[in-house]
Amino acid sequence: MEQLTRNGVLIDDTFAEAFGMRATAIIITAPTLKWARQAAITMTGFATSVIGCGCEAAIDMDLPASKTPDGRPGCRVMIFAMGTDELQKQLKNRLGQCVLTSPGSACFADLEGTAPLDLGNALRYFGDGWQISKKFGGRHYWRVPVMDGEFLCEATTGLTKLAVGGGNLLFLAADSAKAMRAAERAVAAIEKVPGAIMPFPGGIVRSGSKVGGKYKGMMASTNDAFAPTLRGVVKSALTPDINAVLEIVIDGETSDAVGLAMRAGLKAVIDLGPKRGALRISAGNYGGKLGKFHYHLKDLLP
Amino acid sequence: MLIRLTGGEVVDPVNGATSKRDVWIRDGVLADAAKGEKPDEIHDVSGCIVMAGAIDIHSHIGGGNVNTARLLLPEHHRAHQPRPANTPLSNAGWSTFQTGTLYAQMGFTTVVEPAMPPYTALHTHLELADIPIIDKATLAILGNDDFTLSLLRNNKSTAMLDDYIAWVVGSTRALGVKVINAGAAAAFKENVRSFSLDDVVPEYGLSSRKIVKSLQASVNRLGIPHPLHVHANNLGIAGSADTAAATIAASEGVPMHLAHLQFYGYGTGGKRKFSSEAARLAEAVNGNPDVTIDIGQVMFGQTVTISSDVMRQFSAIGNANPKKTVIMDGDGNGGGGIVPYRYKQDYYGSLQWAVGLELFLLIDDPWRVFFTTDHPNGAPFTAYPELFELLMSSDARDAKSTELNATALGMTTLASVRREYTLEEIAIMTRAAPAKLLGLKDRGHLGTGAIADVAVYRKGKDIAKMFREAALVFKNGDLVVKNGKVTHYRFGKTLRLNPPPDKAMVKRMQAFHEERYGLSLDWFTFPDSAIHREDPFAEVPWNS
Amino acid sequence: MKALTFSLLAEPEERLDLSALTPAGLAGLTDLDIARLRIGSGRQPATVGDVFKVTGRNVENIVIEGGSTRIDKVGTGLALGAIRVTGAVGSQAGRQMTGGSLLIEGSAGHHAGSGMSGGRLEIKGNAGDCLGGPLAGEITGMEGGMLIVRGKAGNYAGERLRRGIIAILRGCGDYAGYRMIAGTIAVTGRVGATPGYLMKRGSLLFDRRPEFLAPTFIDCGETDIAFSGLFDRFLIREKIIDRPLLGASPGKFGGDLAVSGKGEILFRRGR
Amino acid sequence: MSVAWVGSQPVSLTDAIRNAAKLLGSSRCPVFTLDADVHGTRSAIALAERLGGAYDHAMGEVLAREVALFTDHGGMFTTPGEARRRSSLIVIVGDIPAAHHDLLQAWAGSQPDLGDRHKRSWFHIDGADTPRAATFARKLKATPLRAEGQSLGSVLGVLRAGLQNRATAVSVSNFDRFRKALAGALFPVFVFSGASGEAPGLVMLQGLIADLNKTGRASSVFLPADDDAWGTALTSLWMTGFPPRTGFSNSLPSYDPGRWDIQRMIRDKEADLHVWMSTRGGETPPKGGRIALISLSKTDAPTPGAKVTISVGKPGIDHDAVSYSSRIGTFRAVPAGKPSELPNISSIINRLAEALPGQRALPC
Repeated sequence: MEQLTRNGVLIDDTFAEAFGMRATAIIITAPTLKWARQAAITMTGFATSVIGCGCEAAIDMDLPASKTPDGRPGCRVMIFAMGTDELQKQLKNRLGQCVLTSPGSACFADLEGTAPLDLGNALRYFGDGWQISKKFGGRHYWRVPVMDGEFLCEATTGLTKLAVGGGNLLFLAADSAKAMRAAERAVAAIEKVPGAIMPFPGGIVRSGSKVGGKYKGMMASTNDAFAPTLRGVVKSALTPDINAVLEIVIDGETSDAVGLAMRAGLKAVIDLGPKRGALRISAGNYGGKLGKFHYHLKDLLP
Repeated sequence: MLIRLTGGEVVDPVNGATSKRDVWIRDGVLADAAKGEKPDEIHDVSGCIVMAGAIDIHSHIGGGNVNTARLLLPEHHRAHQPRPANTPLSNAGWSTFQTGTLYAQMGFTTVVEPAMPPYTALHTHLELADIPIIDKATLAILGNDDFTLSLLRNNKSTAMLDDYIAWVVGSTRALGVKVINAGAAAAFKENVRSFSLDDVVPEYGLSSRKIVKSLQASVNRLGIPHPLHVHANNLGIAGSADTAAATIAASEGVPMHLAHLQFYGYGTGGKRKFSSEAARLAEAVNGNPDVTIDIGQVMFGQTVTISSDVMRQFSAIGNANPKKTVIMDGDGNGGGGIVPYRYKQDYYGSLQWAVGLELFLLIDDPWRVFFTTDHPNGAPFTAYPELFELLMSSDARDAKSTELNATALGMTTLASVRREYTLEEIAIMTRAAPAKLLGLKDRGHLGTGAIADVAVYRKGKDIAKMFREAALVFKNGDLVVKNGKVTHYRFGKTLRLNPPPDKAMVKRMQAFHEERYGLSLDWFTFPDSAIHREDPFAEVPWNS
Repeated sequence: MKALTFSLLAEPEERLDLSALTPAGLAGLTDLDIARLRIGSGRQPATVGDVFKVTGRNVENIVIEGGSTRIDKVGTGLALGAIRVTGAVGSQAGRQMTGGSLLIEGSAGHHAGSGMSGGRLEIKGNAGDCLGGPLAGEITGMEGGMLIVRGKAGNYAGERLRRGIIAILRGCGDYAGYRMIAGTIAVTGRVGATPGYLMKRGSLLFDRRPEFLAPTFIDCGETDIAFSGLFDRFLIREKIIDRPLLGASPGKFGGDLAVSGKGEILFRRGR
Repeated sequence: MSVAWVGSQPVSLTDAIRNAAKLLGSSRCPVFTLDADVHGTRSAIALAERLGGAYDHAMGEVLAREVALFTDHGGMFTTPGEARRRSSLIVIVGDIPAAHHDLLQAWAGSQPDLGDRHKRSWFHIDGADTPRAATFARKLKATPLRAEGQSLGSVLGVLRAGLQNRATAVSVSNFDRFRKALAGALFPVFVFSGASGEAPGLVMLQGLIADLNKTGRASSVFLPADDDAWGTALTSLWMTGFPPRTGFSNSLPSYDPGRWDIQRMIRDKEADLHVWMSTRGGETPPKGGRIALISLSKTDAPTPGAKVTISVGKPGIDHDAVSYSSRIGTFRAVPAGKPSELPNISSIINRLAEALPGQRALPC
């Protein structure tokens, strides 16, 4: 594989391969950012991969009080799934179990979209007849009485079919501490990109996978080519100086958001340099046969 | 005054086959051809149908409940379109003035208000007297009043019941007697919520059947020409066909008229437990020659239901559209309910529409089935022209059916019935038969000596248009309508029976009212002069 | 294109029905047609030409110059475009509007915005009774849109409101929100007696504790709710008010308990 | 004795008619204040129609409130006769006009003979705004239902909420007794009038009655604030389709209780001629607004300020009449109590119509 070098970091001339997804975005607010984030974190927990979680979700960004509909601090949350029905189901369940329940929370649509997804419409019946419908400014809200006041929730949010899931970067480093440092830099940079989320723990995934496995029923199994402990035992993608690899997976509201996120991540890790961070940066793909969206690292370099 | 209508096709089945002949009117009465005498007026009516003026036997055109409906619904006048311009007071939705005007324009010259509570007879007659052009008549309601029910409970003699009914008919200036959901209004006051033919009024221990049979027998004994006019129990309810069939069976060889049978044509079949039993009811009517019925056809759109059947109207409150109603627990036979309603072209509306038409078409004898929408309950009477078209054209029915709920129509026989009413049958159903039913020998036909109520319609392909705008209408020989517009206002009479009151009964009535209401009898009766018109009433003879 | 302008020549003798003077009603009419429109209703009914000088052409933008409490039904059924009246109007301004914008620079009579279902009606002066309410016999009030009164409103403001927003900035008379079904009425300033009487649902939002409340409204305390902030920001964004109406933790009364208790009166505390 | 005046000058009836017809013929917007029996009302409405005028009753303010209960809401009603015979529990709502006190006292002196036949018991719903009501209610030994400082409408609301077991901010005296009495009566009847209280309270009352009818029975007796005004409303309804405060514009009747409020029209100078009827005697036309006045009034002197005054008889006294009577809840033929030569209003109006250009008779 041809390689480029930036600031001493090797960049594989490869591409990340990503897929079309369905997605939505909402704003969760609360009396404090802490509780807005808590609701958001709870709602987006267990949402790393559609394979096992039904959806992929994370906080897109925090919002100051001046930028939210109700003038309280909040954050923007994105949820991605492979189909509309699954997205609706996940949204409804997570909203009901994690946001409705969270102290002081309120919830608003934050995506125009091409079709509506139920938000408060699905939850209003919790009000047992005491729910209040409000329509103004072209929007429709439900107010559901709860023990600390009211759960205010917009009736619907928007669905986009232009979302993309599976953008990724692989950071190959001399040791696990350096891999972690590189990945954390990338996460911090990508968090600033609107419309892109990283659904894995802290934005980082260590169990990169390949499609299928030797055991029946396994849809995915360990990416042995990138597992340093198997170097030499299997056909490895790792050179001897690499002892740890971490991956960042990116879902974006649009393909551009994924590209921008990868660009930001690349730049952060290149700026960090090989001594403190990654020696090499790569990306995962399936040979370009499965995903419609290809992000070539060389096109995204600073 | 001698008038000659020349060149028209005369449809007068009572007096012979349809033929082209002249019709002569002399001084308000139909006359033989005047030979060698020059008429004062000649009207060339070639290309036209000439019929007697039409008679509507069941149309709520005046009285307390109708007026309450006006009060409840000042915004409601669009239901009673069309509103022709520049005629005295005739444009006011459904004022008395407009009622007379619109009826006359369709060639109707006699209309019966079928529900007059005896205690509000004066109000009813004040309104009827203000309806211009046409003749009117009204039926006195009995069967829910304490006096009748007490007589029956106490097994008083039939003669006493006869005297009472004769007194009511005479003092209220009625043309006959109607019973409305017999006993139910009384039972409803004691919180009974459903009432069928063999249910019992708590206060009196009397079944509805007993009340109906007693009144029917009395009306027959008294020689009141119009048989007891029965509004049966369970109106509008799924399964009411059973009640109607039982009521028909209860006629037992004595004449009985069943009002608005369409509203009882419902079974409990189908997914919605609401189906057509019209074919079965038509069979029952065909097999009981003493029974006459009118339909109460439903047509689509906004209307208001007006009924003295207070129990039924109370149960309909939830379906009110717009949502406002008046429910009146009146004195004995008075009261009722005003419930606005919009017939939609949905399952229920479509089924009701079809049930009415099935009854029209499956009852064989046009002498025993009468043309009504139970105005305004099934539709305002202004919908009559469209209804004529549906009866006379199976194509028109098919065309309308395509707009309606197919599931509902699929549960009826309507599509398979291809009968089309002929003009002769229309003339029987809307002229000759009503006159016979009401005992009005002087009208309903064009024979010499009949009063000159004549409707002339311009023949055309558009049947509805033909009946909506009569080319000419004469009332008692006065030309009142030309080209579908009233050109001359006059006032007709209210037709009544006038039995001599039994002196003992009058005394009894005086005592009853003083004791029970604390008021003398003259609070409840009135002299003819109270109507403030010259000769407001015309007497109709009893059967001997 | 200059706005189609109707300049009132003098105070009319009779009440005038201006319901025909809307973009839809005037589209395609010649100057002569317009001048001949009958707007009076008495024994000798006046025409447009008798009462107004007409200039301009743009029917999408209509101006009525000069006002009179005798000009009724301005902007009836307005669906698109704009109508502005530089003075006062009579009753039923904006009756059954579905869209567009109607601006009354003076005061309006009874039944302004009666039965409107969309669009924006703004009255800079005061409004009479039954703001947005049904006419006699009708059973639905305002069903949508936005109705703003910068002055006072009379009694029965928002009667049978079903949807939409009414904002009144200098107080209103008795029975505000009478028989409300849903929707929102926001009032700054003094509110008369028994607001919300017979209300089924809906919100009455006040900038102060109501003085004369029916006893079928129950004090529900003061609770932090996100809705107050959301709605305050909306009113400010729409330039209806310039500072928050309710603020955080508004007080709440629930009612009308005689009907269902599902309606609410929210009010700003501390005033 | 004079029966007609032009200004303050006695004239012949014919001269007065001619003068009045002239005023009517040239009026741009004549308005009619009605106060007559059915037949006087019929004629007056017919004349108003011919002249493109508008009409209201002399008691138009309270009549409009009563009419509004029906046009805007409806309700459940029964007749005085049925209440007397069937109701063992009568609830007086607010202030009942003195004209109806005899009727209620007659009920108090009788026993129901239908239904539960219990001895009649009485309650009285009282409001801070109906201070005169209590005195009469005490005569009937009615148990008061009231709450300190609360209006009738508020008390009605509290009762309605309480009967549905909902909380309220205040409580009403004797509520438990009331609830028990309702449960024990087969056909409780609430008696009210348009003068009982404000219009919303009447709607609340009907809501309360509707609630009671979900499982049991209850109804109301409507005793109009003024029987003649109610009779005029009923007559107007069949003649034009509308209750009063109706005007004729472009020859079509239109109903608008604001627009055709005659007193407002006079005040705002929209009307230019006022035809004022007063058959009760001893009344003066309402003050305010100075437009030409034709007075058709039971009087033996010219009406102050009237251009033409014609003396007419009082229906049911000077001549036979047909009037609404709340004793029976419908119209009643009333023979002249003290027949006199004074003409009835209907005949005067018909003469006015015939003296107008065109000289056509009225349809009634």
